[in-house]
Amino acid sequence: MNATLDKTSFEPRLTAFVCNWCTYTGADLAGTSRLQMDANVRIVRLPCTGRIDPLFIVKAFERGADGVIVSGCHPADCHYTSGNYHARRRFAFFKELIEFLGLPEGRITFSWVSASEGQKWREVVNDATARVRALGPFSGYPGTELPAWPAAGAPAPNPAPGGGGER
Amino acid sequence: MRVGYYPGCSLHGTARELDESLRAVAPPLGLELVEVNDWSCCGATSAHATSHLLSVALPARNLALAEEQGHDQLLAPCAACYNRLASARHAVACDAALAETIEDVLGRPFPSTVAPRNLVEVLRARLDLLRERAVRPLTGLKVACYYGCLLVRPSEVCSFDDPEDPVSMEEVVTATGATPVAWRRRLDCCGGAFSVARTGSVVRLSRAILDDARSAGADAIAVACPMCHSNLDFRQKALVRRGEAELPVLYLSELVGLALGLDAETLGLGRHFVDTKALVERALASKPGPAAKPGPRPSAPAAAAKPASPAAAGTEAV
Amino acid sequence: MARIGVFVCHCGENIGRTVDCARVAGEIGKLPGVVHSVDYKYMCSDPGQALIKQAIAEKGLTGVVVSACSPHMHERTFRRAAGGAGLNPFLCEMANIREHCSWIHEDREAATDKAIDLARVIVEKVKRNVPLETIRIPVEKRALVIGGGIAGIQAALDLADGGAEVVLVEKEPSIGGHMSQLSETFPTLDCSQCILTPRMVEVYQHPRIRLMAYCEVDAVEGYIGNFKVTIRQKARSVDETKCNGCGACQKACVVKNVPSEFDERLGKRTAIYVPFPQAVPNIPVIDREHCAYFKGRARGMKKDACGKCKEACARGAIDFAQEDRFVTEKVGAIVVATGYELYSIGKDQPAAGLKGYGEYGYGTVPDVIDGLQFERLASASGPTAGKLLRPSDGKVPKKIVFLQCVGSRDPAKGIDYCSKVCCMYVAKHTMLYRHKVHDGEATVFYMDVRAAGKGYDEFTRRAVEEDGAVYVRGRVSRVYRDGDVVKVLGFDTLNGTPVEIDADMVVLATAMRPRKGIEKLAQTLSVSYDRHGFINEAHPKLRPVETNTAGVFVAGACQAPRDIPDSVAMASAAAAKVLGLFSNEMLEREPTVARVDAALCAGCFHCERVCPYGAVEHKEVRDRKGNLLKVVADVNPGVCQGCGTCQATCPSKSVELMGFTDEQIYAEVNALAL
Amino acid sequence: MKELRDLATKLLAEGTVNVVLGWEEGPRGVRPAFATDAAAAGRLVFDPRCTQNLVPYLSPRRTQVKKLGKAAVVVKGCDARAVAGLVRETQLAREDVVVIGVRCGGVIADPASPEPLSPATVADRCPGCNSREPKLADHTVGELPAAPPGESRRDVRIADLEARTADERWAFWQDELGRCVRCHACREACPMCFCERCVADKTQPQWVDSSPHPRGAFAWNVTRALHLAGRCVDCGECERACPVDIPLGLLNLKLARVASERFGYTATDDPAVPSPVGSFQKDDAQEFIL
Repeated sequence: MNATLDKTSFEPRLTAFVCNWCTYTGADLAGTSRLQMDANVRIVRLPCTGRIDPLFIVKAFERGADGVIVSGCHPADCHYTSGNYHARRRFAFFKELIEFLGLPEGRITFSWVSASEGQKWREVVNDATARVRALGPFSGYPGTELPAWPAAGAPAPNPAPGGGGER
Repeated sequence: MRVGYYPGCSLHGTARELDESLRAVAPPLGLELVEVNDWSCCGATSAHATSHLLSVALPARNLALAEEQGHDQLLAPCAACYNRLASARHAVACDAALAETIEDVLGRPFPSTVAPRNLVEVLRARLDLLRERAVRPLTGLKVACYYGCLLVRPSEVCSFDDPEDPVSMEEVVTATGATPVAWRRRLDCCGGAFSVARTGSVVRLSRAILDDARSAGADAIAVACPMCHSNLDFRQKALVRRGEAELPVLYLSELVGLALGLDAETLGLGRHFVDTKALVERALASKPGPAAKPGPRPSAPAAAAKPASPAAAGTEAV
Repeated sequence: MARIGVFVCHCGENIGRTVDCARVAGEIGKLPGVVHSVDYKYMCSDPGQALIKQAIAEKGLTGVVVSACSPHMHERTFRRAAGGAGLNPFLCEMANIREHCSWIHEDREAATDKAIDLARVIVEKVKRNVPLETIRIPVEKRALVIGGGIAGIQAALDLADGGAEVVLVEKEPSIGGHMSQLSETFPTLDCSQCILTPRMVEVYQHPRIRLMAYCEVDAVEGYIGNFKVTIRQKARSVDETKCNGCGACQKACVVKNVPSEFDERLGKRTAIYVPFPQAVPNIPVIDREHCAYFKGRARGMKKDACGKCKEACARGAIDFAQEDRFVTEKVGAIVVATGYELYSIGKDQPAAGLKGYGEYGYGTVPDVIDGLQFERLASASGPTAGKLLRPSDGKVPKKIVFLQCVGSRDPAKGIDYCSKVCCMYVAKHTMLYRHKVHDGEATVFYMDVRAAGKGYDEFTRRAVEEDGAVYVRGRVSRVYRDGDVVKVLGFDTLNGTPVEIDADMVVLATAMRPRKGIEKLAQTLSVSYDRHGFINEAHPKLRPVETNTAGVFVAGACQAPRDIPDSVAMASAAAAKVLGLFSNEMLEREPTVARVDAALCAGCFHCERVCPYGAVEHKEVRDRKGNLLKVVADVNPGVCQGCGTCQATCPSKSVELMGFTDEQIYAEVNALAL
Repeated sequence: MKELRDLATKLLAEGTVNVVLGWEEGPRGVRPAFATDAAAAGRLVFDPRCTQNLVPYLSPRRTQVKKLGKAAVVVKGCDARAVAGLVRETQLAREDVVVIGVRCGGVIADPASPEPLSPATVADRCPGCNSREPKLADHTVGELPAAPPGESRRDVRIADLEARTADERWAFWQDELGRCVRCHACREACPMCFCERCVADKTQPQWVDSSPHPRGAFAWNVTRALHLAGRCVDCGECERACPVDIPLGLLNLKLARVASERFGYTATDDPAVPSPVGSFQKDDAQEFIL
């Protein structure tokens, strides 16, 4: 469970798409409570789970993420009243589709973490990391081996603000 | 409409008139009753007092049989049978573990697709036909509709009517041309199966029901349960006080049959302990109603005109 | 070329202990487009902020990344600092390397690696940030209050006293609501009318309140600060400008047997009427359904069937030809205070899923009445002039049975909530009864006695201890008429025995439900409501009088069952919220709102369907000749709250949420590439 | 056939419509017809070869068709769902189109094939079809033919895939989708793909790689299936249009089942029924969310 236990083991990289009001704040609370957790997750902050497009997840895998976490407000708690309900339907379709396509179970974790659930956020992070670590690197994702973008530490040079994607 | 028919033990015994009357009214009401092959006892009052599993498994078996024989609904005219069938179905629907056990016990799948129906429910669903074919409306007859305790309760199991203030029996009685009276004890217990074990209690309870119906001005009580009928009809001699008149107790199907112009014998009205003759004569004296027009059942006017003969209608119906 | 400045904060030891801040600054400094990257002990301190301002000025930064604590903590601080140095504040973002990194990891190397990643993600985002302008919306400093019960009256008065113009809309001919029907109020037993009527008059006379009685809200357009409300003025058939409320018309009216709504059908009124003598405004209304003149008209009679009121009116105020009129009002805020109605006890139910209590005989047994009817019987202004007489034969009831929770807390009947006020008013009823009929016996069937509130429990105790009410814990199975008495069959669950009472009268404490038609009003206002129709508050604890639609507030029993003190408190709270809103000349809003690219939008309007705020409007796209090319979505920035659900739903990504655009997120995901 | 031709002729003659979209005999089986006069109307046909869904021509983006004026369209039961879809998503006003429903006994999978309708040639969606007579129609013509022959293999194929392990499914789909050449014929044939600019053509940012390598192919097919989730009308055109025979219908069908099982929605030709996209129930199943 602990990333520091075995230095030689595979350290997965997980991208987390979280909503600003519940999970991001819950992760803040985990911080203020000094809850130690695996250091494998990188959070991308969004206003609401309603803003999370399955394309984000697809793109994260394309860019070499071994796992993805999606998290937001519990039903009925959405800061925007109903963004998470719409997101839930979208995720249901997406989850069933990728399962049908055979994407290994455990690569994607959906969760509701409220602003008061710092502890739950730690569990989500640690459990997801453990699952993905057990699955190993997601090299089976189509095209991950393609050298279409530079290696880590030197992301796509992107000259102008408001400029295009990679290339 | 084809309906699975589960007579239960009573309708082959003490409640033969319910069976007879129901089979007689079925054709004019467009019902085809198909008795479930190889049906067994529902467990009635005894099973659930001794074994929960048995009390679910016995009705489940009969529902499973009905399912296998291609029915989607099963008419159980006895209120106790209906209640057991519905309760068992409810129990299985609410408890996945029990559902598995039941399938093990039955040795056959129990998908629980067959809906149990009671006498009142089935008759109420045919009100349009009844109104149309009621050649001998029971105008002026005041009827106390007695539901008893098993027909509408518990509400989550028997959801066809309001558990505390039902109306379905009154609707059927109104369709026969008779007038339902307003009275209070229509949902009270008659003493049920304690008829033999604690006769005193039954007498006390049933007498209150009888008194209330009488004081409401009823000419007859309509029932939909063999047990209630037994307590109110067979025990009535013990219930009435000196000088009090007896009150005929009729199955709802018998009232419907009278309105349809069927004769008393076909309807089993001769099997009652409390004499129904006066009541029947009154019914027969009533003029043919507006519904008596040439319809799909040509024998009806004949039955109305010659009530004494074994009417063609009755013969045809059975 | 982007010129990004990165500032890595040590937060004293908070970050520095676990994260090698110098290494973070160094690594990030190597990124293309980053022209300045430093670390500092306390970025939020004055010298820290000065570093940012200085770098913006000296290096001509086009974006700032502060790698420090959570943006929830200091985003505002640093954006203000950036703004102070002349940079658009929305070109400044934070990377959270404290809560999300240094505080939750121990391994210095792993934590530093992660901090670099987090900073890089935000650098890539900021490269694609665009300057945004805070949205400013002018505020119309007038408020609309819907509902003229005690909540609406209180809100209107507080608002008007606070200097705001108020339009108070009431659908009945008079304001006053249910409170005006009550005899006395708990827990003080002061006379309801005595405390209410002065406030009603105050509303009428207030120079800043426009009272619109016998009116209904028909349509609402616009958004916070700028609503346009269409109000239907129902035809009174009486010219308000001429009538002086003398009452001659009512004396002259030939129709005298219309069941009075105000007296809960226990009394009668005329066809031209004011609901009650203290009505405000004191201007009558002709009830066209019962009026002889209008009935004659409806039957097609050429001659006027009646015209007594017109003859009697010295001022010529009667106007049979009056029609509904529509008035438009511009307001900046709306307070919904439409109140409640009682649950229907019988078979006919207003909504699917609700079931009645046919077994309680309401409607068939005349001496079975509901709580509001009891109030009218006990009221000095009521049909019996305050004498407690039962409806069937006018006798004084010697024995009254009160049933609590009729409808409430009974999921089988479709209402699972507690109506909150019944325990208290039943206790009050038993006391009023004993005060009027000294030898009367009051029996109460209850499930629990819920008397939480100042002086409330003492009040119910008083009913029992001083006024001798008998409380029986249990439910009643049947109520029916038996000769002269009303038979009550129940069960005492503490004794475990059946109870049978021969009562003279039975009072049912029925559940409170929101007013009929509230769903339609809520849809008009685009506020959400629960499955019972009660208006949803924005947050059950922290935003109790706001709704999910900015600028629309809620007060009183239309939000949940409320008693008078609660309703008044909510109304004052709503008024305070509105006055707070009105204290600004312009509303400032975060510019994180969605924008539609009309050229790309195909007009499928999925965005409209998912928008929680109704911010998506239809816009026509025309060519130069004015031919309609297509109808596309358009986001009203005043209404949009920036959740971005529209963008994720839009199949062609023709709508962009500013501040969280696809390009920004794409860049963030990309920056995490191995 | 005569009924159809007479109706089309009448609609054109009365001026009710300017063009009737139907099918006519072509050099290689039937082909879409845009009948603007009586002669063309007299050539219209309907038989089991009329597999193609004509509703995509009603998309407001098809300006050439739009220029012809007000249209009537001949639809099978399945095609009528596409009309409903366009109406539901405000691409088409109901009153702007005259819908001529044809009663259908199934169509053949490959309309260019000379084989008659048989269990071997029937389109996979036809057996067991329960919308052989469109409800969303202004006119309905023809007698209801016998039910489509044969049995659908779709359910079996989905069950077969679901029975496999995730790895096996992954391998299967990587193989199938790996053939994708990104021609986007599936999109062009689809009545519900009516965007002004497909997200796959978006370049800033480029969510879906444009090249036909496995990464772009996977992203595209995931996106296509998701964008049709709860919207697909099951007309089978995408799969028929695919030049490399990817079983796209299986993906659509799988998600249609999800829509039905989770959200109680089945594709219908009633435009008033809201699609599961843009609506929600507070108690939607969420067993997959921790």
